[in-house]
This record gives sequence, structure tokens and C-alpha cells, in this order.
Amino acid sequence: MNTVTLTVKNAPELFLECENVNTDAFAGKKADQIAKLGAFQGKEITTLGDYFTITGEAGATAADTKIVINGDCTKMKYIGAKMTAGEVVVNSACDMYTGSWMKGGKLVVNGDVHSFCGLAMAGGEFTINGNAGNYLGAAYRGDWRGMSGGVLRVKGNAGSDVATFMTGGEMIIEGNVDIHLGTHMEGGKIILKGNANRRVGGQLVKGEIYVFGSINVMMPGYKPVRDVELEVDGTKAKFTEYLGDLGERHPKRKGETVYGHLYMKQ
Amino acid sequence: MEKKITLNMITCRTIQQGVGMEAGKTSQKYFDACTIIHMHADDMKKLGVWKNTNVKVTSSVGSVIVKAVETREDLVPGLAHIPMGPWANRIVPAYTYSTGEPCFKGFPVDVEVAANAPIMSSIDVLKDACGLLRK
Amino acid sequence: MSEYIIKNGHVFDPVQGIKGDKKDIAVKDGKIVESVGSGAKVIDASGKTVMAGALEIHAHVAGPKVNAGRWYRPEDKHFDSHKKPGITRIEGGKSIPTVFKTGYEYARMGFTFAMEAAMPPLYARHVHEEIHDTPIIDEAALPVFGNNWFILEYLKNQEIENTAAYIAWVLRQTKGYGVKVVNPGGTEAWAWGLNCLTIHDPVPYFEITPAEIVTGLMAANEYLGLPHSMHIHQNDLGNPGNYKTTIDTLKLAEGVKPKNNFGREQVMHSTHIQFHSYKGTNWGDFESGAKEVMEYVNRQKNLTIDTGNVTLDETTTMTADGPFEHHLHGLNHLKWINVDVELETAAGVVPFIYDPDNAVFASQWAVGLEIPLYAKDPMRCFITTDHPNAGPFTRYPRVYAWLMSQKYRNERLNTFKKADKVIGATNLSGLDREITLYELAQMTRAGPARALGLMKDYGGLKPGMNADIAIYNINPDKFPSDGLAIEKAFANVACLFKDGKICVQEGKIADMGHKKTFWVDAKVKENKQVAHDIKEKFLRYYSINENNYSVPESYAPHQHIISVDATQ
Amino acid sequence: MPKDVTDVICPFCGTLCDDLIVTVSDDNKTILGVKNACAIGAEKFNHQRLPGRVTRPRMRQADGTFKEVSYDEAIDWTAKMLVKSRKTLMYGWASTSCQAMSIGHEIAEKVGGIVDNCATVCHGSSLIAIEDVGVPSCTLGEVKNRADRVIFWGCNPAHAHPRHMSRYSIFPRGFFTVKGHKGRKIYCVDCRYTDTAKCADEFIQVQQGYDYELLNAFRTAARGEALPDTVGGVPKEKIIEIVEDLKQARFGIIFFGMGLTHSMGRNHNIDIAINLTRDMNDFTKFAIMAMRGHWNVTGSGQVLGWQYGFPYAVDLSRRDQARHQTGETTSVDLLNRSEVEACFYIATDPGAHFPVDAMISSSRKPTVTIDPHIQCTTEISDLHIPVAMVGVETGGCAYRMDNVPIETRKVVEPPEGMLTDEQLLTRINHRVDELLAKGGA
Repeated sequence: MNTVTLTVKNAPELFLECENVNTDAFAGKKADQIAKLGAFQGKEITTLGDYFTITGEAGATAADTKIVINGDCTKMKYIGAKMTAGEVVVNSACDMYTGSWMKGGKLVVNGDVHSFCGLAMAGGEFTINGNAGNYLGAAYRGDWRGMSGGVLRVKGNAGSDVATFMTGGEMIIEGNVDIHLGTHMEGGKIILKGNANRRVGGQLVKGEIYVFGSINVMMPGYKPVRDVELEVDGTKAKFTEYLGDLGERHPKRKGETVYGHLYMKQ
Repeated sequence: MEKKITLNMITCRTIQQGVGMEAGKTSQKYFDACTIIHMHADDMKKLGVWKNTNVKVTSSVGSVIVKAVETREDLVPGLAHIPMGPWANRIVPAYTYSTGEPCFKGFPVDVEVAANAPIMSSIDVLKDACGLLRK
Repeated sequence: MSEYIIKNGHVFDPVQGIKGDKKDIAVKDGKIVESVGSGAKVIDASGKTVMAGALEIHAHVAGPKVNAGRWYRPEDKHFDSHKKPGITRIEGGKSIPTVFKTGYEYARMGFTFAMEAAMPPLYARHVHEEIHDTPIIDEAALPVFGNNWFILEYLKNQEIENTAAYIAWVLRQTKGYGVKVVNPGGTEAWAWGLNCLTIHDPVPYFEITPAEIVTGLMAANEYLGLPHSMHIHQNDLGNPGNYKTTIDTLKLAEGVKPKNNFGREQVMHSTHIQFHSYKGTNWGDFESGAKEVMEYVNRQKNLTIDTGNVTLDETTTMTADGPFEHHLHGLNHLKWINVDVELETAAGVVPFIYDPDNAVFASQWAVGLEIPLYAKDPMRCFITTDHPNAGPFTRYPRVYAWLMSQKYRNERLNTFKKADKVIGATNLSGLDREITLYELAQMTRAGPARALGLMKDYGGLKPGMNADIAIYNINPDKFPSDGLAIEKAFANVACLFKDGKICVQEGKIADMGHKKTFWVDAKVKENKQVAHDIKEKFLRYYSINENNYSVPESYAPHQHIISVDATQ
Repeated sequence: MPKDVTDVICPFCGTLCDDLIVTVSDDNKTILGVKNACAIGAEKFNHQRLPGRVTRPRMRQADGTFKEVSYDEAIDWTAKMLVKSRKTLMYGWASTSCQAMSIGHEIAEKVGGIVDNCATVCHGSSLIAIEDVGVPSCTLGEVKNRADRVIFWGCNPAHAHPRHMSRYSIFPRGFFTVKGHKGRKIYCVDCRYTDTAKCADEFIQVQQGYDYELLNAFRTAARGEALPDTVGGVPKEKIIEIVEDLKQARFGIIFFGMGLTHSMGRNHNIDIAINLTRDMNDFTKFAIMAMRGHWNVTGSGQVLGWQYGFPYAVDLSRRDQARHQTGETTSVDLLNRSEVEACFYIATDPGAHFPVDAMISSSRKPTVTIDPHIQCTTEISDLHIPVAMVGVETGGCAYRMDNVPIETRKVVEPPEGMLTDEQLLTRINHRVDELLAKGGA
């Protein structure tokens, strides 16, 4: 695997749209070719070379390419978005859409990310070693297809509207979340190690939510059904199982109604 | 009686605010309609203010001087209301939860008596915040 | 204006019966002429196909429900909203393109006219605002009447003259083109959450049946002598077993004679008949009813139809058939918009994914192709996708390719996940007909032009007609055997003339043309009863004043008014 | 001789009343009186003739005072600002005509603007919800003619849409509702006992910010599932009783407002209200409608819809694509994050209606405000361009809260020499073209 290293040399004045910073865009390119890829601040068209010192060269394909980014990326959007393979490591906080529409590969952010990250993620591994903003792993506006695959892990806290319209994959949040977790969820698995601030699993149709901490206000459409022993993300514990939002439609499979499940650690 | 009470703030339209707005943002009607805080009688008692006393309302983003009044549209104790306008917006948190909508309703404020503090005009309250007010 | 001579093209013109002969077409002052001077610009069309500009007879391209479908589906254009180099604006949207993209895409495919299929009169201003902003193509809109309280009340007592007078008034107020009927009676029933599934189901409160509404509106349409016939979206759309209701409705036209000065021969246009040609009792035993329906259509000369071809895409369904959209939402649970319009109509919108892996959707696809393949008279069967219901209109090239190449459609048919089931439930595999370029010109040019009452100016290349000319990169002598090549050729014209101006060149928009809005001004005898009823209804039941109802001229600055006189 | 102009449309709120009668002076210059309007609408017409109205553009000087400039200078300054800025917020549009918006969008596409309208701080939440789950709705006349259950949830038409209740929702007698108010059951759900609540047959006091939970409980009850004892401060018996009554409706409607869009959870509060409406359609006929605020905020959404396919927050900053993401391309977020370089405000007053932190950010950027009157934003802008009042001094298309388009009327002449929005924008557009042809500002 070849490594390309990007080091921020000029900070953007506005926010920089880095839709070309991903393994697929870099694949098969040398440093000087990568430097010529477009980067955008509003209507001003510049290149990655205007903002980054670029060393190394990419592999022939995305899968053979690793990108390491150093320097302050707080005002950079779309890093690692739509990547299908390979690896991206960002040693900074990032702005919006980091890892969104990701289909494969590995993305690690050693810092915080802003809102709309991991949006409609379909595959791969995305690890945020900091806090995440709002709409993590959610669907794009209007879409009923949110995160559908892959593994998304946040070491810190996440914001509001996390995993809205999630249909598959696995999300682990080691800290706390703000209001609305797993709203409209229709599949997949959420593991919350910390606490939730209201409205967990509202309008949930299918899928599983595991909560290790507390939920300060429980949704009225949840009904405790039994106690279960489970091993969740490496932790064995006793959980109370709730049936999903009973106000929502639930599909039938083989004559049986399918409910969503919420497990609260006891 | 307490020096300072914490209330849950909502900012809403009122018909007086609407009339005042159409009369002009610098009109007396607008000033009268918007430079007030509606509080429940119990909260006013708790704070020890009479009707029409100026108070200082402080949120996480700033403070504003308005006049405490009892409302025609009943509130529950603990809930307070300032009509929509530059005075209310002096204390509205701009955080949007990534929805575009700031926290116009449902944010905590501290209310304390400020009987002698003057209420600024609509333009001044904005200019003051933006550092454009020339004294 | 410049003169042009289009030389050496293979011309297909049903109006003159030209079937691919090499012929030069002369253009002057926006019209086709016998000849032009030596200074005329020469367009070399050798090895190319030349046809008149195509006409869209039924699409949802402008108005409230179209726009609701646009803006509530940001996901339909996310990452797909770009500006092409040149004079064009940003073009967005896959299943429901923005107005700019709508105009450009029709033009790129060789269209010069489109009929907006359903205009709620109360929202007419909105329809015209969008038509105004849609570049290049000429447009008109059909106001909906099949659930209108005035109509229901007049036709309950068979008052054809009052019905006609009211229609004339609405056409003038809304700048409308003709009489559209959607789920007659059923949409009014929907205001109470009900529906009319056969043509004999009574409409709640109004004590009338869909059959009576259809019969009455046909009579009123001919009483006025409008350029287009009554244009109907029938009851019981999209349900297994509905082909019987379809034929029942078509039979209502028996014995009704067209009366007009436009050369129109039909009295009923039955739209997107694919959705109405299903046998069976449920989605399990669902079968094609296209053969039965088309056998009747072929016999009955005063009918025209359009197909409503399913294109197997993710799209957005939208119709004034409110109860149907509710039903559809119950099936796929995707986001549902409904709007009931006071005294007039309703509309619904639901996104829909015609997944080719699903046997029902694949069968609908086959039914849609069977219809034109069974059609004996291509002048009475028109190709549509009921845009965007069965698929976006931008898929026409693919539909043409499926119809023109048996190999291409069989490739699709045989590779369905549930191919056996689809082949068993439909007749398509047994059909070897391939639509010819001449037949295509009938189905997309001369036919719809005649049905819309526009054959004087549109749909042909005869001197005196509008110089709306599409030149395709297709050599009929070497007709492509590859379906994709057919698609490609129809997707981007080599050249499009609109009113004698080159608007598209090699797929690139070169000029915004001079788009016109068509509407019909029908003159009727003074009718005090109707005038009184209108006043009364606005006073008591409408939420706006009568004086704020009409669409002013500024909304159609380039209007083309077709006048009819029913006072004689 | 004074004369009456009839069927005048009120350019204040989304109710868009179209039955006003305005008396104007013989010379068509002065409004002498307004009939049928609510207090706010009447005030708007009366404001037209207030003394001291600004009639020419004003440029702010270094010392903070304003100096009159010509329209030509103002147009040139604005065009140069737009051409120079890499990303410009172009916010407002809710109080102008659809025709003016169209020209504005053309400018935005050329200069890389982000077009956002007042929904962004009003019913933007509702638009997000509709994008997510659709909306079963109807026109206001349907409510008048058919509705027998009316729910006002987190809205206060008595104050914000003063004639709504008499024209459409509570009192009018319609075709199937000959008994008027007597034939309707009116519910009001709010955190305070508003003047609208006083008109209702039943008031349900919800704890502020608990609407989502309460609506969820309504849905849970409608499916016959068990509930906790109280939800959002409302006892479960009450919830069940109301749900059972709603199922008995022949035609029900929910009107909702800022109580849902501004409270915690925002779009989700509307989302679930829409889903309750959807559920009720399994039992009877039910509709839901947003009480849109500005008279033509709906129109802005419509025009943006047919031109770009998004209802607000349309990001054209790249000039070759249109994008939309509430939370990113919405005005308050753009200002909070200082994502834009210049601000262009038209037919709006963010200075009065945006939270102060957003305005502090705005005040540090070159700013042009186009508005008929002096208001808060004009006073912190670099340039204020006054224009004729749309719906009073010039006409144009507007969309009512139920999306019904109505052509507003011109009733009097604007002050001598004043431009309309359409005229001004056309000239700015032209100037932008000239600058771009020359290669920039």
C-alpha cells in the first residue's frame, strides 16, 4: 500500500470543500497530479496544492492507497467522503461530511468531526477518536436510506439526530448523545455506552439499540418485555429488553409482527 | 423573595408585536409591544417585582433589559415569554442543532430586578451587540 | 429570420406519407416552405433521420403537485444538479427535473410541445408560472373537471349546455386547453377518505356515477368543439382486474361523434392505459390485460390512447387520483403528500421504486410495451411514461429502443430475476413486432398532433407547418442493431429546429427559442345560470374571491390562443 | 374623489386574505382607509403614508451616519459586492413577489449566492419534516367546507394569523359545515393558555418541549397500545379520549406553528404530527397544515422548488451546481460559522428576527439590505436600498400557506422615483453581467 501525506500549509479563509481528498480520487496519481485536483471555497476554484504540501504517491487503486493528513483540517469538508477502499487517517478535527457516503475502506479521524459525518455510510470502518456532531450516520435530507452498512465508532460524545433513518450496519458511541437517537431507524444496531438526552428510538420500526447509561425521558411507545443476558461490544451484562416504538407501523414477516428492540443495561 | 430566578424562556409572536412591526421597527408601538417579559404572577412574587418593573434577563448568550408584565395569555409558573424582536433575540441562543432553526423556544434564563436600568431602542439593542453603538 | 435548407436527410413524415425517402426541407420565417433562396444556410442531414418535432401528450411537468414532488425530494437531485457549459441554467432532478432541465431535455430529445396533464384550476397561476419558466418547448395545460362540484351538479341533471358554459369559463380563467378527467367521482369521494372503483359507484352526496360524469363531459367537449377530446385517467388505476372497468369506460364513447374544426377524430383520449390493463384478482395472480384492452381500442375508431410505459427506475408518482396515492403509500410506506383542492380536485405524491427484481414491476414493464405492439393504428396510440409516474420522460429513448428492437427488449425480459413469472404473466415474449421509424413518427408526432387538434401546425413537415424539426443521428439504411445505440441517438438530436430557429445542436442547447403557451378560448352563449352559480360558489364555498381567480395575461406573455365558437 | 379598490390581497401573513377594500386618494398616492383587514394588515397599509419614509438609497459612512446616494451608485456597489464575494448569503424573499425572486435567483446563479428564505427561522423545520415524511394536506377551503375536528397545535392564530379562524378554520359555514363553529370540535394544544386556546372547545396543556412525546402517545393510543400514566403533563385517559374522538371525525385537520418548529427536536415534532395525521387516515380523512408566517414565504419555496428542486437554503455558491442542506446552507448556520463573505438581504429583517450572535457575524461583512422601510438590519448595513412595497405599491404573485397562488394588487403609486424589487433586481442583474463580462469587480 502506498501512502500519500498531506500537510496543511495554508489554512482556508472560508470553508474548503475537499471532495477530492479520498483514496478513489488519489488512486493512480503522483503528488504533483494530486496537487492539481480541485478544491473549492465558494465560487473560487483552487487546487489541493494551494492548501497542502503533498508527498508520496498513491497506489494504482483506492485499495492500495493510504492518505495521512496533518495540520488543521477544522474547516475542511468532505474528507474521505464516498471512499470505497483504502485508508485515510486525519490527525486533526474535521468539518462536515467526513466519511459520508463511504462504501468501504478505513477512515480514522484523530479529533472531532462536525455534523453530517458518516451520512448514509454503506460500508467500511469509520473511527472518530474525538466527538462527533449532529446527524452522524443519518440519511441525507429527504432520503429514507441512512447508514446502511459498515462500522462507525465514536470515542467521545455525539450530537443530536444520530443514526436517523439507519437501515443497517453498526454504530458505537462510547460517550453520550444529545436528543433523537435512532429516529425512524429501520435496521442495524446502535450501541450507546453513555447517556442519552431524550427521544431514543422515536418512530423506530426495526433494529436494535443498546444503552449502557441512562435515558432521562423514555418514549411513551416503549414496553419492557423481559430481562436478558447479553454480550455487547465485548461487555457481558444484564439488560432489560423493550419492544420498539409501538406507535409506529411495524412490518409483518411470516405472519409475525417485527418490532424494534431497545436494551437498557441494568 | 429571591434576587434571581431561573425560568424557561419562549419567544413568540403577539398581535401587538405584529402591529408594531408594521407600524415601523422604530415606532413606539413596536417598542411597547416587544420590550416586555410575560411572567406568571407566582414568579413575579417570588422575584419580588411589581408589574411594569424593569428586569434584566440573562441567557447563555447575553442579557437584555425589559419590563416585567403579567400576561393575558396564561403561563404556568416557571415559563416566561418575550415577544419576538431584537430584544428577545438579544438572548436567543443561535445554536441550531444543524436544522437552521435557533433556540427560539425553551432555553433557560435568569431574571433579576433592574428597576432603574434603561431599555434600549430596537436599533440600539442590535447595534450595541454588534459593537456599532456610538455612545 | 434566417432561411435554412435541410439537405439529403431521410424524412419520416406521416402527414405527407413520406417513409424515409431522401428529401430536402426548406425553412423560412419559422415555417416549413416549398423552397428557399440560394442564400439559405445548408444543414447537411445525409445519413440522418429527419422528423417533425415530437409532441408530448401527457406528462406532469408543471404545477403544484409536480413542484411538491420536486422540493420534497432533495435526495432526487443530491449530487445530480449541475450546470452544463454554455447558455443553460443549472439542471437538477432525476425523476422530476427542474423547469430548466425539463425544457432542455425535451428539446435535446427532439420535442417541441408538451401538454401538462393535470392543472387544478385553483392552482392555474402556479402551473403557468412554471410553464413560463420552462425554456424552448411550447406548452399547454389541461384543467381537471372530473370531480368539480359545478360539473357534478350540472351533470346530475344532464345539463350539457351549462356544463359546457362552465368549462368555457374555466378555460378562459385558467388559460386551459381542454377537459381532463381523473378518477371521475373517485377523487371527490376521497375528500371523505373513500373512492369510486367502478364506473357505477355512486359519488358520495352528489348522487352521480363516474359513467355519467364521463358521458356528460364527452358531450360537453363536443358541444364546444374543443381542439382536444375529453382526456381521461380512468377509475381503478393500478389494480389487478381493472381491465374490465377500462373497457367499460371506453365503451362509453360508442356512438359519440367528434365535432370540431381541427381534424380530430377521437372523442375520448384514455391516458396511461398500461396502468389500466391488468387481469387477475391480486398481485399474486396478476396478468397482462393489454391484449383484451387493445383489441377493443383497435376496433373503436373514436378512441386514442397513450401507453404509460414503466421504465424500471426510481421515480416519483403523482396524480390527481388522491385515493390511489394513499393506496400506494400503504404498499411502500414512502413519504406521502396529499392535497385536496376545494370544490375541484385532489392530488397525491409518493416516491416509487420500480425494482426490476420484483415480478409485478417487471410485468408492468411488459404490459406497457405490449400496448403499442398490439396497436393496429399508430395514429391512435402514443408513447408516454405518464412522466414521472411510470418513469421519467428522459427515458423515452430507452422505451423507443425496447419497441424498435425485439432483441433489446428480450434481453431485458429474459434477465429479470423472476423472468419465468413475468413471461408467464404477460404476452410480450410472443410479440415479434418492431416499431418502425415511420410508426414512431406516427406515435410521437402526427398522431398526438391530430389528437390534440394541432395538426395544422404540428407533427408534420408539410410546407406551411411550423418549422419544428428534429434531426437524429440515425441512418435508416444502417439502423442500429444495438439497443444502446438507438437510445443514444434519440437522447440527443443532431439538430432541433423550433419555429425555424436552431435550438439544439449535437445535444447542446444553442438557443432558448420562443416558447409559447397555448390555451383555448371557447365562445358560448351568455349563460345567466352559470354566471349566477359561479358567483354563489365563490361567495359561499371558495376560499378566494372570484376576482382573484383568473390568470392574468402577464403569466403567458407569448400566448397562442385557439378560438372556438359554440354559439352557433 | 377618493375611490375604493376591492379584492385587495393583504401582504402580511400566510393567510393571504383577498377581500380587503382599500380607499385611496384621487391622485392614487395616498391610502385613506382599509376595510376587512386585521389590525396588523391595516397597519401595514397605513404605514405606506407615514411621514419620514426613506425614498432613496443610503450608504453608511465611516462615522456610522448614512448618506443618500443615487440608485445607480447603489446598484453598482451591490453588483460589485456580489461579484467580488466568493460566497454570499442572499436571504429574505418572503415579502416580495415570485417574479422578483426569479430575477434574484438568476443573479445568485451568476455570482455564487446562497439563496435562503424566512422559512429558515420559521417553518424550515416543517420543510425538513415534509422532505422526510411527506404531508397529507388540503386547501383552506376544504377546511371551511368539510372539517369537523380542528386542532391548533403550538400555533396561535388569534395573534399571528388574526383572520384565519373566521375565514377558514373555526367560524365559517361551508358546504358540508352549515352549522359553522357549532358543527366543529376545536382542540388547542399549547404550553400556554393562548387567546386561540380560549376559542377552543378543549385546551390541552402540554409541558413546553414535550410535543414529540405527546404526539407519539397519541399514535400509540390510536394503535390501542398501553401508555404511561402521563405524557408531557397530559393524563393518559385524556389522550385516549381525544384519539377516540378524532377517529370519529369526518374530516379532521391539524394546524401547527412555531410551538412545534422552534421547540426542542424541531423537525421531529412536525414529522410525528404528520405521521399522526397519516395514521388517522386509516380511520377517516385527516389533513395537516403549517401556519406559514410571511405572506409569500411559501412562494419563495415554490420558485426555488421549480428552479432548483429545493424549498430553501439553496447553495449556488459553486455556480455550477445547486445544493441544499439545512444545518449547513441555512442562514443562521452560515452566519454562526462565518461561512459567507457578504450578505444581501431583501424583503426581510434578520436584525430583528435572528439571534444576536448571527447578526454580530453578519455585521462584520459587507451588507446590502433592500427593504421599503428603515428597520433593524438596514441600520447595521453598509447600504440600504429602499423599494416600493409589494402588495401595496406594486403587484406580483404570492402563495398562500396552502400553496394557493394569488396575484397581489397594486393599490397606490410608490413615492416618486422609487424602484420596485423587480426593477431594482433587473438592474443589478444587468450590472453584474457587465462586470462579469469585464472579468470581475
